[in-house]
Amino acid sequence: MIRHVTTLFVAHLRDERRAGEVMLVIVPFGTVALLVVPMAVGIDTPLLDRIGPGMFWVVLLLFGTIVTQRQSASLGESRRDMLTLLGVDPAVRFVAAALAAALLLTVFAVVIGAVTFVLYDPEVVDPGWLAAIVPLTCAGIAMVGTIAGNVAGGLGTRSSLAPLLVVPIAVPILLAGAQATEGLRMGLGILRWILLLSVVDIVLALAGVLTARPLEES
Amino acid sequence: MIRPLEIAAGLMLATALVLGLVVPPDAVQGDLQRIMYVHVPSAWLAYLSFAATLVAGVAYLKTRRMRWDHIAGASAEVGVLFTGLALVTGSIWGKPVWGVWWTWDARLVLTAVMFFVYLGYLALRRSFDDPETRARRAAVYGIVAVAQIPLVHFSVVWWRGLHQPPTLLRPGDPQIDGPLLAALLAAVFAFTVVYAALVSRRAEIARLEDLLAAPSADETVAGSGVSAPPIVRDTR
Amino acid sequence: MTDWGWVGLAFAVVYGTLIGYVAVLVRRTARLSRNREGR
Amino acid sequence: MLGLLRVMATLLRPASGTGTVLGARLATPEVESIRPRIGFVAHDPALAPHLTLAENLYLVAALAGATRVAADRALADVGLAGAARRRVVHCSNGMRRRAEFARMLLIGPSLLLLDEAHVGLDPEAFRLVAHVVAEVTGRGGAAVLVSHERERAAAMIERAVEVRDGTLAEVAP
Repeated sequence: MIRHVTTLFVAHLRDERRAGEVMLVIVPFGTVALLVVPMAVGIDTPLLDRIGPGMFWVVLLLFGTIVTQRQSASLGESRRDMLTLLGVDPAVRFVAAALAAALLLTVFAVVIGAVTFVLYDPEVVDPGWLAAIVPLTCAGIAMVGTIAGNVAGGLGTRSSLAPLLVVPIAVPILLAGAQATEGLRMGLGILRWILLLSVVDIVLALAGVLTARPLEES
Repeated sequence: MIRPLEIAAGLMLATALVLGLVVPPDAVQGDLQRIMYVHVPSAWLAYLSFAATLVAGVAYLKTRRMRWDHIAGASAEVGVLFTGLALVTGSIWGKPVWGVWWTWDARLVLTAVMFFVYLGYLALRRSFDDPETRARRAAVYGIVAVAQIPLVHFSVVWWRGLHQPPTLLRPGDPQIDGPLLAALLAAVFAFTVVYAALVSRRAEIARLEDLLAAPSADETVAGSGVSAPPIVRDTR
Repeated sequence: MTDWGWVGLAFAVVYGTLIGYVAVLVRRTARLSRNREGR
Repeated sequence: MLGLLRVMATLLRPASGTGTVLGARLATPEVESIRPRIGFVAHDPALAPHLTLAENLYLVAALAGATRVAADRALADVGLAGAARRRVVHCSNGMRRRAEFARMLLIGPSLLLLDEAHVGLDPEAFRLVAHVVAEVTGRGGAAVLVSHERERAAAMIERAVEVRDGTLAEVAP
């Protein structure tokens, strides 16, 4: 079972490295988003410093959802049938896909994090905590995105429907990430946001695994 | 043919309407408080209809009877209607009292998030033409979405805190009593019966639409759902 | 706008929408049952 | 005809009625034990577009518990040894169809289901279909071939069944 997960996980990553959709399309797109915001809100540096982290989290959620809907994540029907006949449990497919998405999202987050730092010059926040918060939020977005991708699987409108399915229920993830960084800046306690993030990730992992089989039956 | 449930719903709605207009105004907020008689029931139904969609979704996955899927879909559609009304009446209440159409009150934010979860759920349902697939996928998303609602609630409440005056959205609040409380409870009850009538009628429509869309027994379509063909020996 | 104005607006929106939705459901039921006989 | 094949492949739950495949009753958990013994080649090939033919076969080998050497041999058997390093997205339809046959040789199913497998194949590739079918039946397995061109497949058929408006009628092969 674990072997199946790692095999599929590696296949997802190699598929993505070859396709290059995340690094060559979605990351630049996220960067552009961060670039155009000051054009809209003005380049008054104290303001940018204030809203920098917030923009980071919004771009991470909205464009992170697109990462989970990337082409190499959507196995066609025939490949899903092949995996089913090879005895690969649907839950294994979910875990492999979610892990791949989480890793790609973390890479995405690091890049746009750097871009945010350069463009908005926000106050430096304790990287130790960030190293915990960012992966947890990326895992959450990855799981919601993977579930939404499976729910909307096989639909032409998948790339527009999935984000609508993801963002509203990902509010706790966005709030936890954003409020935790805000708490770090103001020196407030952020343990409850880390706790909330962990609970959200556990609930989503369970939901993903438990709903994998019903989703797969046709 | 109008069903008894619908007649009851109509009468109760009328009574709630009249009560809402004739009961004495609130000591503190004056007549504005009457908006509660439409806002609170709508907000209550936003939650109830989502719970019903969840239960019906789970029931469908267990029993595979389309009846449950029709109820889940109907409850979501009626639910999104009331959630929208809750938001609109929330704004209409907010404008005179706080001078703004939208306040970041935790409960209003939560209602708004649920509104968009509903819209996602309904958009998902409309995307499938095969009833079986639609039912299964919608049930799964319904469960995942509702599993998130408590987490959304906590995150929003921790973020905004519940420092709003309790009378804004809390039904049956101790500060209002006597006829005002009666009017509010009547409205909540009437709206719930209206909800039940609307859902049963809308579920019926969904059933008819599925029957209309499904190929009837003799029209077999090669390559799609295949009815069990009898093996006939025919040596030519 | 007076208090009664706001109340009136809220009631009109809610009850108006409900009645409108009932009308939609009645029309759809009628159209559906007509189609079913016609098949 | 894909619907019936997918039911036989235990991938589509029959709307009504029952049946058994390789001894397992349809629409019951029993099917999960026999699924690895089923080989199913559908219309569009089950290949990851950006991976190479070899990488696709290695993935199947890893999941099916076979070795990479076996995967290379299967590719060679279908004449794709030279193109093993080429990405699927750069392969012709004929080559992708051959890769599917290589997959069948690799997993060695007891039940082989081919949906229009030989449509648009050049004669030389058509011989491959016969080769794969023979390989399966040689091991005592069964192969079900769905096709509109009965004559071309006549050579390798023992029994033939025709679908006429929803009814299966056995006809002389």
